[in-house]
Amino acid sequence: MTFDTWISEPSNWAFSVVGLATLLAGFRVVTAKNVVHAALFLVGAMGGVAALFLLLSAEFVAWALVLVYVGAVIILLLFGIMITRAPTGIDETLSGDKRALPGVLAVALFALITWASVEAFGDATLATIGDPTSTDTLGEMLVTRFVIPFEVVGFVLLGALVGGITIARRDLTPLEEEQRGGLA
Amino acid sequence: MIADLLSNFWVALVAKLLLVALAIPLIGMVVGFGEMKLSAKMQARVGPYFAGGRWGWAQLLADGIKFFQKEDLIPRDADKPVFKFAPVVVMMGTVALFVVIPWGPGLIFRDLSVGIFYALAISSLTTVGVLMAGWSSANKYSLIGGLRAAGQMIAYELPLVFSALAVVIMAGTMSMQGIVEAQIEAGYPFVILQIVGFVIFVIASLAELSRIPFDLPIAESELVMGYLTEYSGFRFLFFFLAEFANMFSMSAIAVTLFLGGWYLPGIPADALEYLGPVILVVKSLILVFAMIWFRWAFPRVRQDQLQSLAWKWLIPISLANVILTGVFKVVL
Amino acid sequence: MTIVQFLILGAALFSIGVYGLLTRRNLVLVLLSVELMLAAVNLNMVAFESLLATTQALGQVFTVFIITIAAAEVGIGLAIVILIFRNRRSANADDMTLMRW
Amino acid sequence: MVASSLLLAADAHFGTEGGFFHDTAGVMIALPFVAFLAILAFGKRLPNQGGEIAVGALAINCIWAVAMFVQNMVSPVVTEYVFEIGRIGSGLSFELGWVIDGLAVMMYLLVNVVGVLVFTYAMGYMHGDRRVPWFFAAFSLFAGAMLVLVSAPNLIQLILGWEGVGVASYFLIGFYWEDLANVKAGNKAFMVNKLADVGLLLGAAILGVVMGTFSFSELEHLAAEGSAALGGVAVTAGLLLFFGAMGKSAQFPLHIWLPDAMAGPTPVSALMHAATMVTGGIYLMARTFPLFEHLATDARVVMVTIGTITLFAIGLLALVADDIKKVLAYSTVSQLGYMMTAVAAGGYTAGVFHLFTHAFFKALLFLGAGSVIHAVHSNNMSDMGGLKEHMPTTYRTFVIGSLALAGIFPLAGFWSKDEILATLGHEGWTAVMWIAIGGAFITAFYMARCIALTFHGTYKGHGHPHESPSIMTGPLVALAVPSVLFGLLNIPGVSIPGIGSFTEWLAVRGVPMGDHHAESIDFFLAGVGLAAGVLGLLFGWLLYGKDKETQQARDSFEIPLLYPLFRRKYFLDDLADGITHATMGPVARFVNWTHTYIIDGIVNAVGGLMVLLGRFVYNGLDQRGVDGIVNGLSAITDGAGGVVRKWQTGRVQQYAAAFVGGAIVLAAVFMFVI
Repeated sequence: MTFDTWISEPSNWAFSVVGLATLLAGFRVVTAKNVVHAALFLVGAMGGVAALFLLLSAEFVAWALVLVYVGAVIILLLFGIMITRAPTGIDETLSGDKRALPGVLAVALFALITWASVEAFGDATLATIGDPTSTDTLGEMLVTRFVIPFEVVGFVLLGALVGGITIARRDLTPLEEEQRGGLA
Repeated sequence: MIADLLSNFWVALVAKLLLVALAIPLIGMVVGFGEMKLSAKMQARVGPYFAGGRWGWAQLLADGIKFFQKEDLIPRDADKPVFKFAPVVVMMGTVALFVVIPWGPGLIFRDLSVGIFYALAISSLTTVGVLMAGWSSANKYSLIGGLRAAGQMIAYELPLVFSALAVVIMAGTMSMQGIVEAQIEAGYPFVILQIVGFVIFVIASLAELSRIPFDLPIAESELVMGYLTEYSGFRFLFFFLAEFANMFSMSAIAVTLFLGGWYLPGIPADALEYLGPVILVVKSLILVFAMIWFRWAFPRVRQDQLQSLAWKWLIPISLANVILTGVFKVVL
Repeated sequence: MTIVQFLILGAALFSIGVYGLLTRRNLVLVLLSVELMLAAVNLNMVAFESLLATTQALGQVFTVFIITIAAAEVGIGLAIVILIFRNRRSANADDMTLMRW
Repeated sequence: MVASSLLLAADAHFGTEGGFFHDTAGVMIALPFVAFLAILAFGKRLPNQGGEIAVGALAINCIWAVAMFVQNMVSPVVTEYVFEIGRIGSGLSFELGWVIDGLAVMMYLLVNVVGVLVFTYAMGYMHGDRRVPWFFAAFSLFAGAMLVLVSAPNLIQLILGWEGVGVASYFLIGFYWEDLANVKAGNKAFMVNKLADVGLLLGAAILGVVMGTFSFSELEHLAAEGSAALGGVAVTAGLLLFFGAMGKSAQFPLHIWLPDAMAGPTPVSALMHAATMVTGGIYLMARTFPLFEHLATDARVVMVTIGTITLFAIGLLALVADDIKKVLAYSTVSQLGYMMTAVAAGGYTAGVFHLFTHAFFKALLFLGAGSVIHAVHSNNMSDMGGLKEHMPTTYRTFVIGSLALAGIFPLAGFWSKDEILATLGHEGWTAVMWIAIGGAFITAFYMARCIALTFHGTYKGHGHPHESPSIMTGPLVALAVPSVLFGLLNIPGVSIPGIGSFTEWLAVRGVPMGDHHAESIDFFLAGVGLAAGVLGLLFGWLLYGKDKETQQARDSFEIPLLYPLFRRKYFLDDLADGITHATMGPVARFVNWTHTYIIDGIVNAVGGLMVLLGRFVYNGLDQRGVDGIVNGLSAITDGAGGVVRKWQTGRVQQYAAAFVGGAIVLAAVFMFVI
């Protein structure tokens, strides 16, 4: 497939724009010199990924990504960042000074995966773009074929919930415990 | 003629953009004006009186113009890009919410198959904006306000989702139009069986909107103006409008989920084409009125009360409601 | 659209995440990088599903699982970061060398 | 469902249809567990911190125990109630349930009656202590596990109860876990028991796999029929089971945990290490008696030898202990040796009868000791003395217990010990019999010493001791009665009309136990045994009756003059303790113990030689040889670690980088090379 035919497809324009934006946002996530900016760029990157999901007509997952990431994860991270006293302005110590090796590793990884993908799939085109996958199908899969993983994930979440509370909880001083009256 | 024009993608796009650009300030102003007058009434005051002649109807418009001509102040230590972008993000969340509100049969910007899910997902964007605003102002009141907003939002997101989930179970679809149609088909608005869910939804949306009694993020008496402290001029106006527009859109979603949306029994189907939006707006405004009413009826809660209400009461109750609804659905 | 364009985008996003994981000193930012990597994996999952066109939405099911696990991971990770910060007044990965010889 | 195995009991001369109490004995077994949960749930809120629940549960249990015991006297029944839990293949099934026969019913009575008395006592003893609810919860758990053990119709349930008892004892020994020594004692008890459990598990596995059944009644029948298949594995399996019993019943050399296990609260010692828990091993031997009687006869020599060493050598240690509970602990080990020797020598009735009587008077002694400790707040006899005036009830009951233990006519111990001696004589173990008589002498000796040091002379502790409250003295008096009377239940040749005798009760088993029952009292043996006891008491009284200021004064003045071996032994005991508790391996420990006893038992000179041998083993083999190897290995490891640890920078991201790099290389290899 030549580039001309590729770019003549409107969905590929959208892909190019959104993909580039996502990459840019992702790159800024790992290079931004302000923690909050990095987190906000992650919002952008996640939004980009969600848009790509929409392109792939995976509507439910796209909005699930937005709901979970924008609605919860990022808020939580920003919360954490602000609790750990994020200053406004530039902080040069956010990244380590040894960046050569990670850079080489990242490029090598990218080259490897790209090479493998091209080798394996060539220009195989995606089959179904159009009707969004119905949420019914997804839900039915979750409670039939994948019901065990589904339950396991539920337990993992519960464990994470309890574990998170336990870890982050500040131990009360004896005085405070007394004030709470025994069980606390 | 117009239909032909609208069938063109670009024309339709421009028309829709224009519509949104007009509708949101308009709705914001209606709600804002309502808040002014109603608050005045409830406190036995007069409220705006002169602007525009009768009832001071142009007061908010005048306010808006005043905001536009004010100097746009940005604190020296503020994180400028984030500071500037925050109102936009808030406004984005507000606008995006209007996409899935069904105004009438077939009258909807985009009837997503995951409509309500989309609405819940996108409404959290507002909180990111608030958090951005709070942090970037480089002001401790703002930061505390932003953090409070985030904590509040995380706590009340779950009851909101759960109570909507119960409706989704009842309707068997997440499409907003589908939910309205399910209520028409059932012959009763879901509020009858989902009264618990409705109450929780309203409480949780009050918290999401930071309205009294859950207005801790701005709490004038504690935090000056919370995350809005450092904003002025048209940026402040953005927040202001977004708040009022959000009040309306959350009410509209609540109406769609629980009160039958644009439908009213006894009105012929073809009349609904035109009366649908009116019915929806009237129903929503009733809810908006209730929200304004609450503002003068309840005192502000404390932070710990706010959190324990969500985690110890609303979430368990709404979970139980979901389970009950599921059982109900399966049994019938 | 071809599958390869999504795979390459995913690879790029994943590599960026790896780069961040290895260079960032602030623990919260390390967590962010991990999220980026997970998102890249999700993208691949959904793209493969489109390629295979299964009627069972397999890729999306896995994406849902990954999102869930990621949420759990962030919760725990953030709790640990806050705990570390509270105890050591620092959220830098370089300072966490207690487990060293 | 209940599968009452009628067939198994058909050839016995007893009924097979249980009454109400037999049908519902499962309630009795379950009740302590219910109490355990109830105490954990509500114990804190009750006025007695859960003690009332524990006592109540066991008091209700006593109804069953006594009813079944009486029924066993009047119209004996042998039956079992089993519920199948699971099955391997078609043959090997796992069942839970309960056994009704003479032995089991006797144990139910013992556990519940002694238990309820000790529990009642504990309500007084533990009053105001730390974690009282947990104490009673664990105590109930222990009683329940013991009931599971003794009610077991098969080896699997026995192991269940066995381990339950072990766990509960671990909880209770380490009850005061704030003190490291107590924790260590708990660990030691657990470890030693676990070591022994290996034997029990292997033995059970061999029997189960070879014979296709775990059921005691089936194994019993097979043994009585002289099954060839069972005969092939009998000695191995029997010895393995015996090894398990050695651990639980504290037989030499696995007795080491028991003296240390006195770290728990005294009621625990009374119930666990005197009356019930340690009897588990004896019970196992009695339960599987037909196996040893008919098939594993070769194993009995080993068992008798170990029992004899235990009864004599460990008894000697009680002579020099200062801790009153240690004296009683060593005495317990020694008495367990008697029981084991008796059962191993073929005296099923004799051994179990001694178990029965010993449970009462040893519980009495421990509770008495607890009462004293409660009063003077010290375990050491050097802090006591002259308590006779202050604690009259404790004194009287303690003396009764001591006399019973010393085998003075007509108290319980006299009859049971005499029975053992008679059995040993009849079965041809003459030498062992004489050692046992020597043991009786020692028993009397140290009990006399114990009484003299504790209750006579002048008080050397602090404060003013007072008699314990009646909730504690009550059980003492209640235990004194059986200590005096229960020996009369089994006078050789005498069967009380309408009641029968202990021998008859105990003979209620699925197959007849072929042990010998004397038709009349052997007056010569009884006389010798009694004389040994009286002489021991006299000797002890002469040595210790006179008051001395401190224990040290007695040992440095009185003992060396009259009996220099003791002082020597005392020194070696410390040495043994010190070295044993250090890093010495089992070999060194064996050598050490060996020479401790040879010196004590035979000659000073041989002892000296043994010291040299021990030192050689310690310095030559262990320190230079074994330790050399160990040190060499550790030096190598250390050196390697010094090099490798440089890689461990503690920086997670360096590890991650290495990981990513490795993954890339691996992936590349897979893609390009393979």
